[in-house]
Amino acid sequence: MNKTISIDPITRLEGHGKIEIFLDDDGAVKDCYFQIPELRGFERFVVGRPIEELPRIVTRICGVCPASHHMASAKAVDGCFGNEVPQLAHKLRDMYYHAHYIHSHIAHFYALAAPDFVCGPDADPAIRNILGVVAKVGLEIGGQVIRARSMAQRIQQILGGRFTHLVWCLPGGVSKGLKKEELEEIKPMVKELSKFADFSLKLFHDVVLANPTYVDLILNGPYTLDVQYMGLVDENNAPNFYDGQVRVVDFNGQEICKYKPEQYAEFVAEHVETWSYLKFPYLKKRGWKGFVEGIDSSIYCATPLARLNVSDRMATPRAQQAYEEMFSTLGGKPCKALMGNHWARLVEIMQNVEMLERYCADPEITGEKFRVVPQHITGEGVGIVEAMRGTLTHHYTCDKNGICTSANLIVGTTNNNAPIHMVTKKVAQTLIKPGKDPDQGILNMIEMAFRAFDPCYSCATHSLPGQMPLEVTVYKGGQVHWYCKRQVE
Amino acid sequence: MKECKIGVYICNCGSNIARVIDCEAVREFVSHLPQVTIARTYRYMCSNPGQEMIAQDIKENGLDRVVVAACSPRMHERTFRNAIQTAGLNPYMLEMANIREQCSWVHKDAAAATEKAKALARAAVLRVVNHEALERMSVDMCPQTLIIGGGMAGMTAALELADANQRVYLVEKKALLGGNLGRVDLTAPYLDSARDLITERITRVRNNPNITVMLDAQVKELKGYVGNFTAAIQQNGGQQKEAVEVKIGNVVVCTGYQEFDANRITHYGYGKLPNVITSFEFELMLRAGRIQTKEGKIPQYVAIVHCVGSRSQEFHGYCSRVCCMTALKYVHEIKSAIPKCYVSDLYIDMHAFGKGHEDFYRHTLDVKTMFLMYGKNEHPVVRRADPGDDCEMFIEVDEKLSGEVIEIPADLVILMVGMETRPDSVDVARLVNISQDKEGWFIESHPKLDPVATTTDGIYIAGTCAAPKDIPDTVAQARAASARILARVARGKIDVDAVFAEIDENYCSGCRMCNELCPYSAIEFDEKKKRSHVISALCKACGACVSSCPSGAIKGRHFTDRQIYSQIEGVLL
Amino acid sequence: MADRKLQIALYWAAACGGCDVAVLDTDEFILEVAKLADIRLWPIAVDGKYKDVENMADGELDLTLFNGAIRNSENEHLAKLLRRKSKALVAFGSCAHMGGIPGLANLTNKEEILTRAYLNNPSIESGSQKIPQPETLVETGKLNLPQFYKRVYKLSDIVDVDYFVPGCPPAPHQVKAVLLAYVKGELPEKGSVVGASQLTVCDDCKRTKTEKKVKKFYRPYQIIQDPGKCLLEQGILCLGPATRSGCGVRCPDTGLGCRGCYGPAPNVIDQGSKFLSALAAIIDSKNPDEIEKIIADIPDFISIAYRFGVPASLLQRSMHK
Amino acid sequence: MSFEPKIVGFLCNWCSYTGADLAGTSRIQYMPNIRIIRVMCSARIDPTFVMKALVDGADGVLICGCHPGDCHYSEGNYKAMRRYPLLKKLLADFGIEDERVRLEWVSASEGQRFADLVNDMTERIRALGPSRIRGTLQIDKNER
Repeated sequence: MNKTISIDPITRLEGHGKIEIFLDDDGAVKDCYFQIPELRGFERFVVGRPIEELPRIVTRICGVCPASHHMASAKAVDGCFGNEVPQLAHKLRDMYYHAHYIHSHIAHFYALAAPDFVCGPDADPAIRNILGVVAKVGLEIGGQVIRARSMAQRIQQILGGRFTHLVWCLPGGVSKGLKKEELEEIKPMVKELSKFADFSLKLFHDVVLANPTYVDLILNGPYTLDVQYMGLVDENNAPNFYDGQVRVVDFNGQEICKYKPEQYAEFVAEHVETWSYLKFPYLKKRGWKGFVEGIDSSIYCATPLARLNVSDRMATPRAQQAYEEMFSTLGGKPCKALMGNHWARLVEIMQNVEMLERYCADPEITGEKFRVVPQHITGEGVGIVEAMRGTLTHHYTCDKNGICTSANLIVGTTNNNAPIHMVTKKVAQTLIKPGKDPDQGILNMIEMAFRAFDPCYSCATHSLPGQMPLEVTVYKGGQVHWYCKRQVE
Repeated sequence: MKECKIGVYICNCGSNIARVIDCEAVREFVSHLPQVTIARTYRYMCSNPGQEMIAQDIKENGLDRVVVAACSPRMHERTFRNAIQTAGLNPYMLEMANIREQCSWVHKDAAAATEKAKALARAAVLRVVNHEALERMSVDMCPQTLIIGGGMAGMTAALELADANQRVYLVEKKALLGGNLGRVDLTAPYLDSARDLITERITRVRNNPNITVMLDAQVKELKGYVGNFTAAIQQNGGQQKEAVEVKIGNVVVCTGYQEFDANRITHYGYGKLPNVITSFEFELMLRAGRIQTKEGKIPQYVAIVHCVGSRSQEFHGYCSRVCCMTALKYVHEIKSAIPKCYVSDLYIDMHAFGKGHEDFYRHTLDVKTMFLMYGKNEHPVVRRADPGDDCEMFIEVDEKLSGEVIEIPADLVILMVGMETRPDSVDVARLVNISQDKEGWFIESHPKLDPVATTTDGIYIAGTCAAPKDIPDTVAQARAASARILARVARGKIDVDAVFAEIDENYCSGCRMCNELCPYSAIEFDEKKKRSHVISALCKACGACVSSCPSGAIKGRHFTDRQIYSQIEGVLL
Repeated sequence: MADRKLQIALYWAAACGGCDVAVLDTDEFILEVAKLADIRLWPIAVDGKYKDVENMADGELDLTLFNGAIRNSENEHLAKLLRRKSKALVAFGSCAHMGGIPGLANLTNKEEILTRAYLNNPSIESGSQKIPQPETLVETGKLNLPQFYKRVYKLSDIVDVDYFVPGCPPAPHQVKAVLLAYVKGELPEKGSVVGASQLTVCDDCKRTKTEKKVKKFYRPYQIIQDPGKCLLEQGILCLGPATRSGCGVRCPDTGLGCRGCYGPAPNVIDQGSKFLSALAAIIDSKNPDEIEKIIADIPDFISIAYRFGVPASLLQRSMHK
Repeated sequence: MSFEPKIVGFLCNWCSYTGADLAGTSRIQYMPNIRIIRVMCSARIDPTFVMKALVDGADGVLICGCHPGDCHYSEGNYKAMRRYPLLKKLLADFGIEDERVRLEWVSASEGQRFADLVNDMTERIRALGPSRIRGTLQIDKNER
C-alpha cells in the first residue's frame, strides 16, 4: 500500500500548485509530482479583440508582474504594426521596467529569501518571516525596505500612470511622456534606491556570506540541477530585460543557441502532461526527452541566476563589480547553485538602479516625441522580455483591421515548470528516507527548493511571514499515519 | 416588495371584449396575483356605474392602486384617472391594459386572446406596483404677449389682448404695419375698402398704450417655456442698437404669406409681355385709380386668369382660397371704371364657399362677363397679337363647357397669383419650435379641435401663416388665439404635466451626454455644480435623455426603468 | 470588536494576484492590519490551510475578502466553504464582482480554450494530443485536477455575497477605507458596493466636457489625444460615463479610455447596453448608411462595453453553439 | 402543438401604438404572439429593455417608432435609429440570431402595415425556433 504525501496548496501561477509525493512501503520516495491546477484561457479569449487592447488585457495574467506582460504584449503589438515606435518610447518603457524590477526583487529578497538567511532556515516558522527579519535587523531597516518598494512603485506610477495593470503602451509608443517636473520628482527616489542597492548587497555579505553554514547550504545543498540556462541579452551579451536576443547556454557554459524573438518557435516547444494545466517548455531542436538532467537535456531554466549565467558581463559598472564578485565566490560561471538566485537578484537590482540613473541624466528623456500614429498593419509580432521569473514570450497575429486572430504565450515561470518539478522530487528523495518521516525542517527545505525560482505562482513567496502554507499527511493503509503542518501565529 | 392593495377591473365593453376574451378567466387569473385585493368584470367600465364601482371599491377596500383592463389608454386613460382621483387616489396610481384594440379586436382565437389578455393584465398589475403618486406643478403665467407680424392677424390679436388690458409687444419685420392687406384696394364680396379696415386697425394699435409696436424689428431668440419666455428683439433702424430683451408668457405667430412669383410660369408670358401683370400689380393700378396698359391706353379687353401657381402639380397643390373672389372683385371694379370693357375670366373651378360669395358670383354674371373654364393641369396660352389686330394679345384656351378651343383677345392680362409661405418661415418655425407641413405652413396642434395652438405650449398661430385664408377667418383665428391666452392669463398660473424627466443630482456626474439630446432644450448644465438639470416645464417627457443617461441619473416620471422592467416581466412570465 | 481581534481571510480564485498586491500596496497600513486582525487565510501572504478553514466553526471568520472569478470546481468549492465560515463575504475586485478579465472567456467556450492551449498552438510539441484531465492514473497512484468549467461565473452567481468592492485592482486607498470601515464596525447595508462612489468616473475626471456630438470614432492608436478634452468628444471610446468612480481616473489620466473595471453606476443593471444607449445617442447623423459607417469604426464593441463584466451582463455569455 | 413564439413589442405612443390601435378599430386580424409595451417615444427604448426581454423569455423583440421626419418629438426616432445597428452588432457578438430583434417605422395610419409586420415576424421566429437565452445561468449551473 503506497503512502501519499499531499502538499496543497503551495503555489500559484493562475491558481494553486500542489505537490504529490508517493512513498513505497518502506517509506522511500517512489515518485513526486508538481501540479498546477488552473487555467484561464487567455490564448483563446484574446482572439477577436482589437489588437491594441491586448496590452491592457494580458496584464491580468499576473498581478505580480503585470508590467512584464504589458511590455511583452506591447512589443508583439508593435510587430503587428511594422514596429513604428519612436526611440524615446522604448527608453521610457525600459525605464519603467527597471523600476518594476526593483520593486519585485526587493519584495522577493526581503520578504522571502531574507527570512531563511537572516533568521535561519530552521528558525521557528512563527518568527521566520519579514517581521522576524525586521526584528533582527531593526525597525529602521524594515521601514527602509517598505519605503524602497513603494518608491519603486511610485516611479512606475509617475511614468506610466499606474503600477498594477498599467495601460500606458500602445501601437506607436506610449500614451504619455515624462514631464520635467515629474523627472525632478523621480531623481531623489533613484538616489535613495541606489543607496538601498548597495545596502542590500552589503547585508547579503554580512549576514549570508559571513556565515559558513549558509555558504555551505548554497554551494553544497541538494539545490542544484544539471539543466540548461536561458536569458535575454543585448549585443554585448549583457543582460537586457526589455529587449534583445534570447541566449541559451548549457551548464558548462557552452552556447546552445541565440535567437531573435520572431524565431522563438524554432527553438522552444511545449510538452503537455494530463496531470497539470501548466505546460512544460523545452529546447525544441533537442526534442522532449522527459524530466531528465544532463548535458543533452532539453530542459532549461530561466531565472535571475540563469540570466547571469548566459551573460558575458553586466551592462553597468557597479553591477559588473557585484557580478564578478558573486561568481568568484560561488566557484565560477556558470553557477548551478539555485540558492545563488537570491544573490543574482541583488546584482540585477544594481543594474536596474544604474540604468535608472542613466535615464535620469538623459536630456532626451523628457522629450515630446514619445508617440507616432502608425500607418501600416503588418499583421504579426513576437514580443520577448525578461520577466523577473523568466523569459516571457507573446506571439500575436491580427487581420488587416487589427483584430487579433491568434495568440501564443510562454509565460516566465512556465519555463521553470519542468526544473521545479524535478528539483522538488530530487529534494524530496534526498530528505525523505525510509524510516525517516518528513518533519518541519524537511518541509521548509522542499519549500526553499522552488522558492529559489521565485515562481510567480508562488506569490506566497511575496509573503508577509515569509513562509509557504504547507502540510504533509502520510497515509498508511488509508489511515493517517503521520501528520505535520505549519502553525501560524 | 412594497405592500399595496390593487383593484383590477376587466371591462367586457359590451361584447367588444367579451365576445373573444373569457373575461371571467382573466379575472380569476389576476385575482390570484400578489397584492391584488379585488378583481371584477363589468359590462361597461367607462360608464358612470362602472366608474362609481371603482370609486366605491377604493373607499371601501382602501385600494391604493387600480388596473383597468379595457380599451386603449389613448381612449379612456383620462376618464379613469379622473375616476380614481374623485375617490381620493392620485390619478397616476392607474395603469390600463389594452385588451380591446390590441387584443379582442385583432384576434379571433379565443384561447390565445384570453392568454394574451392575462399577460397584459399581469404586466399592468406588476407595473402599477411601482407607480408613484405624482403632483402636477404649477408655474406663474407672465401676462405679457409677443406677437410676431403686424398684418391683419397680428394687429387684431394685439388689440384683443390690449383691450383686455394686457401688455403686448408687436414685432413687424417691415417698416410699416398692415401686411399684405395693406396692398389691397377693395375687399370681396361687399366691395368695402381694405384701406379703411387696415387704417382703423393701425390707428387703434398706434394709440393703444398697452401695445409696444416695434417696426423694422426681428425676434432673434426665444428662450424659456410657456408663461415664462424671454424674447430678444433686434431693431434694425439707423444706428445699430443691440437686442431688447422682453419677458412674455405667450407668443402669437402671425407672419402671413407671400404671393406666388409669376416669373416661375412661362406660358403666360409674364415678364416678356408688358401687359401681363399679377393681381397685386393690378391692385396698385386700382389704388392709383387708373386702369391702363403699359402704353397708357385704356384697355378694351381684359382677361383674368385664375389659379396661377395654385392647384397645379408642378407648383402648389392647394387652393389659395381668396383668388376667385378677388377676381370677381376685379370684374366689378373694371366694369365700373370702364363700362364697355370686355372682361373674360378664365378659371378651373369657381370656389365661392364663403358667406355672400355665391350672390357675389351671380351679380358678376349679370354684368356681362365671359367665363371660360379650363382644365386642371392644363393652361391657357398667351401670345402677342399681330400688328393690325385690334388687341395687344390673344389667349388660347381649351374651353371645357363648350368643349371647343377658343381664342380670346386681351389688352391686359391679370394673373391671380396664389399664396405661399415666406422663405424665412423655416427660421420662424425653428425660433419658436413649431413644425411645418410639406408646403411649409405651420402645423396646428389639432387641425379641427385645436386650430390656433401648436405642439409647443404657449406658442399660437393665426392667419395665413397656418394656411391660405380670407380676412374673416384670419380675424377669427387672431381673436381665438388671444382668447386662449387671456383665459390662461386670467388663471395667473399654469399646470405643467406631472410626467417629465428629472435628474437626481446625487447620481449625475456632469458627463453632459444628455445635453445635446433634448429637442426642447429642457436640459441645462450648471457650470458651477458640474451637474445637468431638467427644466420640467420645458420637458415633454419623450424620455430620450432618460435612456441615454449612462449613469442612470435621469428618471422618466411614470415611465421609469423599474416600471418598464416589471412590465416586461409581466408580459413574459 | 475591541475586546477580540477581527478574524479575517483573504482568498483568490480565478485571479491574477493583483487584488492581493493591492492590499500589499497599502504599504505600512498592512502592518496596522496585522495588529487589528488575525489573518487566518491569505495564500499570498500568510500560512493557513484549506484544512484549517474546514476545521473552523461556521461563521468563525468575521470577514473574507474573496477575489477572483469562479472558473473551476476548486474555485467553487472554496467559495462555498468560505461563505459558510464567514459572517461577511466580500466580492473583492472586478473578477469576483463581475467576472473580470477571465470572464471574457464567456465569449468563447471550453473546447476552444483547451484546443488552443494544448493542441492547436505553434509551440506545442508536434503530434501531442494530450489535454489535462480531472483524473490521471500514474503507476504509483491517482492525480487529480479541478474540473475546468464551461464558462466563468461571478462570485454572487455561486454564493450569497454581502458586499462588493469593485476595481481591477481596487485602488489601495479604497482597500484601506473598506478595512477601516469594517474594523470600526461601520457596516453598510447588505449587498451594497463599498470602496467606490455612487457617481461615475466623469465626476473625478478633470478633462473639460461640453455638449457631445460624434461624427467619427477613433481607435486609441489612430489619434493623438488632447489631454485637456473629454476623450469621448474626441471620438475615443471611454466607459467613464458608465462606470462608478473610485479608481482615481487611472486610465483616462494616462491618456487612454476607461474600460469600466469599477462596474456600472448604482441605478444601472447592465453596464454595456447602457453605455451603448448613451454612445449611440450622441452620434451626429440622421442617415442610416452614414450611421452604419460611423459605428463600423468601433471594432469588437462587446469587449469594450463588457471588458470586465461579461458574466455580470444580462446575457452573461455568448449563445453561439 | 407547434412552437408559439413570444414577441415583446416596444411602441412609441404617438405613431406606432396609435397605428396598432388603428389595426384594432379597423378589425385587422393578426397573430396573437405579440405583447405590446407603450413608451412615449422610440428614443426612450433603452437597449437594456431589449436584453431584459430576451433574458426574461422573449423569442423576439419588435421596436416601432414614427417614420423618420415624423417624430412627435421631432428627432426621437433618429436616436432609436442610431442605437439599433450598434445593438444588432452587440447581439450578434452574443450569438443571438439576427431575426430576433427588429426596428420598424409604423405611422398612426399604418394599421395594416403593423398587422403584416407582426405576422411576418411571428412566422420568421416560429421558423427560427425558441430562444435559448432564458435562464442561461440555471442551465449552465446544471451542466457546468
